[in-house]
Amino acid sequence: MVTSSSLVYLIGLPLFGAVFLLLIGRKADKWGHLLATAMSAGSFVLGLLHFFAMTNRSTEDRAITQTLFTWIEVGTFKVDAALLLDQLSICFVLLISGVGTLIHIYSISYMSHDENRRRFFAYLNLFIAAMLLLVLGNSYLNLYVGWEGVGLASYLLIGFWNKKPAYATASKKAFVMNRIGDMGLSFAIMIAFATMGTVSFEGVKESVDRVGTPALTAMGIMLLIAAAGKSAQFPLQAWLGDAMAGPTPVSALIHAATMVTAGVYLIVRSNFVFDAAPTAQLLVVIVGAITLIFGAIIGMAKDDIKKALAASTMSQIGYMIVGAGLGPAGYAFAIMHLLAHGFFKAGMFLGAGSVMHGMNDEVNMRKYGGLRKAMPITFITFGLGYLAIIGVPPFAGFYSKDEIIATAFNSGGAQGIILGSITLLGAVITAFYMTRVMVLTFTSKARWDAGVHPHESPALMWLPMAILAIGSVTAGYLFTQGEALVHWLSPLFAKKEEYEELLPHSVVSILAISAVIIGVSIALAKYQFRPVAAIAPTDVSFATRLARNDLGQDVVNEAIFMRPGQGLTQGLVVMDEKVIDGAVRGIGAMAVGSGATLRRTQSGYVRSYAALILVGALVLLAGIWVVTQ
Amino acid sequence: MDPYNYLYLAALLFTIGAVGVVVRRNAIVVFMCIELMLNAGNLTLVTFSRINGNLNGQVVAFFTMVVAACEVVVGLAIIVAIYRSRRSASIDDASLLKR
Amino acid sequence: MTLTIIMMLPLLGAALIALIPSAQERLVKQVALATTLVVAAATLFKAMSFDVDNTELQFRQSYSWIPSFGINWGLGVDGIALVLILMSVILAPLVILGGWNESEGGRWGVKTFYILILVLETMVIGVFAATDLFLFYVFFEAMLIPIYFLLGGYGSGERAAAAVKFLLYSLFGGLLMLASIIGLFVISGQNGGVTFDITELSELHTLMSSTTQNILFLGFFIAFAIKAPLWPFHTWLPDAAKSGSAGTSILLLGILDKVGTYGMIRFCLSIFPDASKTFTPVIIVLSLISILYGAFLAIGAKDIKRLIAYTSISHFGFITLGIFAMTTQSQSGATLYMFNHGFSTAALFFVAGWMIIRRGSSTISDFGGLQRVTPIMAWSFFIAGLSGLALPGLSSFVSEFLVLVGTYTRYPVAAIIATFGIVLAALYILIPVQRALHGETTPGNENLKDLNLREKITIAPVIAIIVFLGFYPSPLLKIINPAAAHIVQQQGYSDPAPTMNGGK
Amino acid sequence: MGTFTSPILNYAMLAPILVVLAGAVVGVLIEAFAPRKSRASSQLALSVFTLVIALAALVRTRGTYSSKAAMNSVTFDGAGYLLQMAILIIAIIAILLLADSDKFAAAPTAAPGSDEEREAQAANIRITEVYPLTLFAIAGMLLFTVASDLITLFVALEVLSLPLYLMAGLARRRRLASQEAALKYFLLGAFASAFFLFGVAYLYGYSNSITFSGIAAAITGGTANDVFLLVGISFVSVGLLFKVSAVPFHSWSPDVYQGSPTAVTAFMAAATKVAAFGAMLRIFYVAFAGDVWQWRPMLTAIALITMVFGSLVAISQRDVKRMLAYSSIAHAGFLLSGVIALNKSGLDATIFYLFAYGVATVGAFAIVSLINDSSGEVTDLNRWAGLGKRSPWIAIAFSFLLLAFAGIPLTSGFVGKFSIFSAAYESGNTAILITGVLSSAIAAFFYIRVVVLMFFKDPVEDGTSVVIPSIYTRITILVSLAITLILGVFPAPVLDYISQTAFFLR
Repeated sequence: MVTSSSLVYLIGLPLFGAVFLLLIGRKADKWGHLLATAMSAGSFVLGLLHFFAMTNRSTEDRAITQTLFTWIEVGTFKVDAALLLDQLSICFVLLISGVGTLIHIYSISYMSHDENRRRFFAYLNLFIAAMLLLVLGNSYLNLYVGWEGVGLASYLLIGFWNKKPAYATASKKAFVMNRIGDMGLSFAIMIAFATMGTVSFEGVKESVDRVGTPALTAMGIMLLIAAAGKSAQFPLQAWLGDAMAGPTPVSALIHAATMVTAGVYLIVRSNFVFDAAPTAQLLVVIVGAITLIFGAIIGMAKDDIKKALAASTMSQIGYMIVGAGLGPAGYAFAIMHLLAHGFFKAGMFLGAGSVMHGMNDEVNMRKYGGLRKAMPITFITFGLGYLAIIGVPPFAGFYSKDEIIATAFNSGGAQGIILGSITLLGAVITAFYMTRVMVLTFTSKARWDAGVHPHESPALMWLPMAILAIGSVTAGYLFTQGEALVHWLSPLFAKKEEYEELLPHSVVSILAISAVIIGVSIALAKYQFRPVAAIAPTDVSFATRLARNDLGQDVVNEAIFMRPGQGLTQGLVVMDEKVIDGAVRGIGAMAVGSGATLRRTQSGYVRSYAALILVGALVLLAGIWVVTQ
Repeated sequence: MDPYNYLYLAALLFTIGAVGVVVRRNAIVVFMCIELMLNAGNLTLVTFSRINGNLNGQVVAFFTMVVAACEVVVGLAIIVAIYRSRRSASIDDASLLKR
Repeated sequence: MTLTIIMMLPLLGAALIALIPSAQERLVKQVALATTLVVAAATLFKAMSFDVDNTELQFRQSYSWIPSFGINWGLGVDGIALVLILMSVILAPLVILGGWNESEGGRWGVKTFYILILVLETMVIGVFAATDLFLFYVFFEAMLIPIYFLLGGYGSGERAAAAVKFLLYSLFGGLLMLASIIGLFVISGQNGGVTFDITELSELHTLMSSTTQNILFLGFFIAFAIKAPLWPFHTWLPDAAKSGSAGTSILLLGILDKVGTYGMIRFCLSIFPDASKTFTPVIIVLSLISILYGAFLAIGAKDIKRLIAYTSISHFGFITLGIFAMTTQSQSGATLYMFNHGFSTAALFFVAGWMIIRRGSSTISDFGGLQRVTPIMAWSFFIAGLSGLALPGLSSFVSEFLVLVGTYTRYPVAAIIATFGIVLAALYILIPVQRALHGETTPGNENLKDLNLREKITIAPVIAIIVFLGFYPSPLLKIINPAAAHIVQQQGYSDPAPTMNGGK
Repeated sequence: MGTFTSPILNYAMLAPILVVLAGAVVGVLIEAFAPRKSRASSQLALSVFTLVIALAALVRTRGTYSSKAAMNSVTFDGAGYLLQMAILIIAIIAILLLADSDKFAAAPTAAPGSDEEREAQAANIRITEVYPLTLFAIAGMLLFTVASDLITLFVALEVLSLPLYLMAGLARRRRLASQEAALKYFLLGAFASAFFLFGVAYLYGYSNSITFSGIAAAITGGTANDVFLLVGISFVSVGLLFKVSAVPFHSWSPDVYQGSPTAVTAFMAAATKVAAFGAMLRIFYVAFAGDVWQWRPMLTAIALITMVFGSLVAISQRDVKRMLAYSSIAHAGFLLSGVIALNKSGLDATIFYLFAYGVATVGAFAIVSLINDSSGEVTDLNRWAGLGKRSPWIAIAFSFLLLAFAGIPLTSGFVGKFSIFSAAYESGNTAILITGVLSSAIAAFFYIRVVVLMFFKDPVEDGTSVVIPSIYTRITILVSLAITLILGVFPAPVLDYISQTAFFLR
């Protein structure tokens, strides 16, 4: 395999930026953000160079590696610190550094009033570095480092305004729930080492055919748990909503475009494991499907624009997971949807940010309305993203989602029909809630609070939005031109077995489009042509209320994990004090007590002493007598 | 007559002495009881000397008497001293030191 | 430069200090610092000439001490001992520097404090370097005295009580061990000449009945389990840590407790291989309990130093697990873990100590919003915490993962249970981080001072080591691996091969 | 009637004992004729001189062993040699404590608080009889360790006991307590020796001989009446166990230790233990060895009870002298395990332990005698609080000795414990090993309590102070510290010497 010596700089530049800015401190407040942006842009350019270099190489030796040093070597457990850039990772590299750079630029203006902007950019760089390591590591353990690295970055960024206790808690919640996922990843790695004696991707790929299905199934499930943790998939989805506590650019970059899609990357990267473990694969699909609907439903009820978008992210990733769960047929489409989503969702988040920027950080969409005129650019860019996500041809979302739905239908048998209809239903709901967002924010009547004077954001902010908008318009088309992306990625995956189509592609497309139309029209009917209450109505159906509290996900978690955990903790604290330490102290007290008691034998009277001696003598005599007999 | 009877007698005397030490309060009496025990010892020695048919036992008995005499000297000295300070020869009064 | 000489250097420094008039406290401190630095330098220099490929004990020295009992002044190190000695001598000067003013609050003034610390350093080196069981025991017990006075004399709060608790616990363990040592001594005497040389003792087990071996093993193990400390012998640790000064706590948790886990490797395993096998299940269960139990109590802890103590209990659970899982990965991992734990605990205690000095309280809820008031201190605490929760990229991750992966290959269930510890770790670190560093600045903290130069100089190398070893642990692993592997195969174990058919 | 042949005596070997006796007699003469003023100094000089001479005389006899020195009634062998040496060394450092003779009653015979006493004290009269008494006791001890027939044993026992009874009553302050101590010690001692004598009688009856070798022969012969033997062994043991204060024959020691003048207590606690255990070793190793299976179980039981009892009760003591008394009971238990071991290493270990423990004990009591207030010694532990602040060196010294008692490494106590327990285990006695270790753990508890008191409690201002030690006391303390340390760090020479030398002529 071709080796390279420049891969490390992809990670090195932003890493340097992060460390440097954190160490140097306030001195860099003036220009820190510029450096950070430069670093991110730098690795984007580097990524592009690598990309072109790669396209010029023949298919079989497109992947290149760089081995830096032996990281851990104990006995047969040998892990190099090595990077792997192949057709899959390059997509992510470009997405991460590209979108990342745009968001850096956006943030320069968005965070300009924050005294800690330098630190913010340092964190952003740290995230870029970690995320790149995640997608470039050539073994599960290297990936693990990036995996927790992005977790850390997201923790720092969610809690960036940790002065507010709720935000601090949100960041903690995110990290801990991610750790549960990480646990899954560790298990997967342990299984890999125990069964195959290696943890590198090629190593595992080569050995899968010699490993029994149970082990692979276990490993697959563990990987799925990991993915669920990172990508906010059911049942580990609860953190994503709260994660919106972070500054909006963070939500755009980490909790929409890149980090949350790491789970999809992990599954696609481990395609060889899942292909060999159908059960695990099925579970992947199921988890994806559940989350897809779950997120969508929540999305319908949220009035907080960021939370609504977060819910939609959850559901869109559901689509990707479903795609990834469909095996060789779906991997490419999962990635396609992922990239497309990267564009339009990031764009919409930035749009949301820009709206908040103009509305004094108001997030409640019921307080918006009629912003179409106030912020035309935001409206247009957001709108393009909107068209993309609901899947209106020829926007990006259409192609990718369409493909996934088709593959779902064609995945055969009952599963196919169920999956297909779920994905289709998802499409309907998506169309509905996104339209709702659109309407409430831009096209309905203004419901602003007094003293709010919405205005268009500065160029530094709308420029990135515009670029992303273009992306969301064109991406789908580009990817599908002659199945460009599919061909690009195909060498990594097993041949997809030919299946008889349940529905011809055209039919699926028609279904999808009609789904969109249904969703949109309901939403329009409900919000565009009827006045919207500025205060959320409370006399709503139980279902709505349920959806508003995220289908009770937190309630469940608290009931099942937090409270019992706290109870256990308190119990153990008491036990440690009373029982264990008590026992120790008890032994001491016993010794003292018995001493005090025996002490009484010392009465001070000669005669009692004499009696003692006499008795002693007799006992001694008797004792020896007994022994003798 | 069977010399063993003397052993029983001696044992009896010894027991009387021992019990006396335990039950009596007056220091002098207690002391006498101890002397009684010593003499029980002597008697035993002499008896065995008779049974075994050599003189060692009797020699020991002589030594014992001397020793007993010394004990009397020391003992009386102590008892008198304590009597002078406490105006009583009851050994139960002397119980400052305890526990 | 022999081990003996290195060992004696701190004593020399102590003697020097004794000669300095008590008035010149500055000078005393400087001499103490200089001494420890010299020792560290000397040890590092010595370590250069350590032959990593040789699994035998190296730098051996042996002089007859009490011939009639076959007792020698026997010193020597293998990779494991060397690493632990390095840890100790590197931490010592940092402790002195970090706790520059700790000695003032004490009962007996500055001189005594540093004399005690230096004496302790000698004994620590001795206890890790001893190749003679009796010599080891002598250091093992004698070590208690200086740390006892450090705890009781220079701590805070219920220091005297805590010190006594610690001492009694340890003495009890020590005496149990003494009983076993006597047993070994007699048995060795009955089989061709009394000896205390561990290499000779390690051949003795063939002559022991399994019952004898089990009983003697327990004597040793309980002593070490108390030192380490392993659940349920741990209750002395939180009290000691709470009332000890930061420096003392580092010496205690960071260095002295390692004697327990080190003893398990050096003595329990090598002298009683069969008994070790017999008890492995029990011990593994105990370590698992320690891991989770310590974690939960850390989560529930209100006092920052108690919290650190409980996290250590959890970590010692990992170490013990690694030791008895008996794979090269877990074994090396355990030793590396000891080293890393030394530094991450040191970092935590340093910062915690500075926080406490500034705030005058060790209750977590008294802090808050420090990140804005004292950013550098907050960051140091945060990084120390991250290494406490074994974040990949920091040293403790490598060791923890080695332990887990090594354990998994032999005892999957145990490894799985242990892994839950990493979630709890996230909680017990992030909860105090949130309470102390985030949120509103609680009243009374508004004008705390950030770290001064001395404190920065102290914490910097610690964090540097933590990060460096996180990315490049090989230098240490090179030293540890041969020794660890040697122990594993000495126990008659070999790593489980990959289970796939035709596994490589 | 056989003709009387005068006994042949080997004076060279008897010299140590004779020298000490002679010194004692001279001392009495001094009391009788020398003027009051010069007595104190001359008595001290005389005693020390005597003891040194005796030691020299003893050393001269090294290597020459015989049981014929006085017609089989005493046996000079390696063990005896070592024990006598131990006694003499301990005696020398202990007798220096007597020099601070303002610790002793001006007129012991006078009633406390009587005019007579007041005058005597006003005249600053110092009684010096204590020196000859001590010398007599020492002579008795020396004899006790080498006596190899029952008469000599009994006589020696009395010779060493009677002076001690008197010395116990000589305290200058707290006279009543002191006299009470004397009375108790005397009555119980006499009581015990009555048992002893009775036992002697039965041993004679059993074996038709009064020499140890004769008894041993009779036991190995095994024809005679076992009942006699059994009564004999048990009652003789009672007498000896009383002297070593093993439970349940211990009850005198706390009271006597507390009541007696501290200097006397030091001497008594250290030297008497050596002598009594010396005799015990000899009689059990030489005379009763053949019968071990009969007496070992009971003695083991006593040893175990003694260890545990001593340690437990010591915990709850408030008076330092009583605490040391109970700790000495516990140590008696440890020492017993050496006797029971009945093997060479047991013998060596016991002798080493005796010496180490004796020396440390003298040192400890010497330090106790330094803690004073206006009304004399302060033995209430609570008033020792904060000693570490007031006079660190004394506190450190005392702690060091306590650590030695507790058996912490690098002190003589540790080597002693190690060797004696290993001897016990070697003789297959696991119970002793385990119980011993556990009771050491308990013991550590109260030794440490004192350390805590001295170092971690703040001083109470109640006039408790440390008197500047006289040169003599200082020597005593330093010597005992030095020996305790040396035996802890470099025990090898002593251990080797003992193991080469110690044996019993049978």
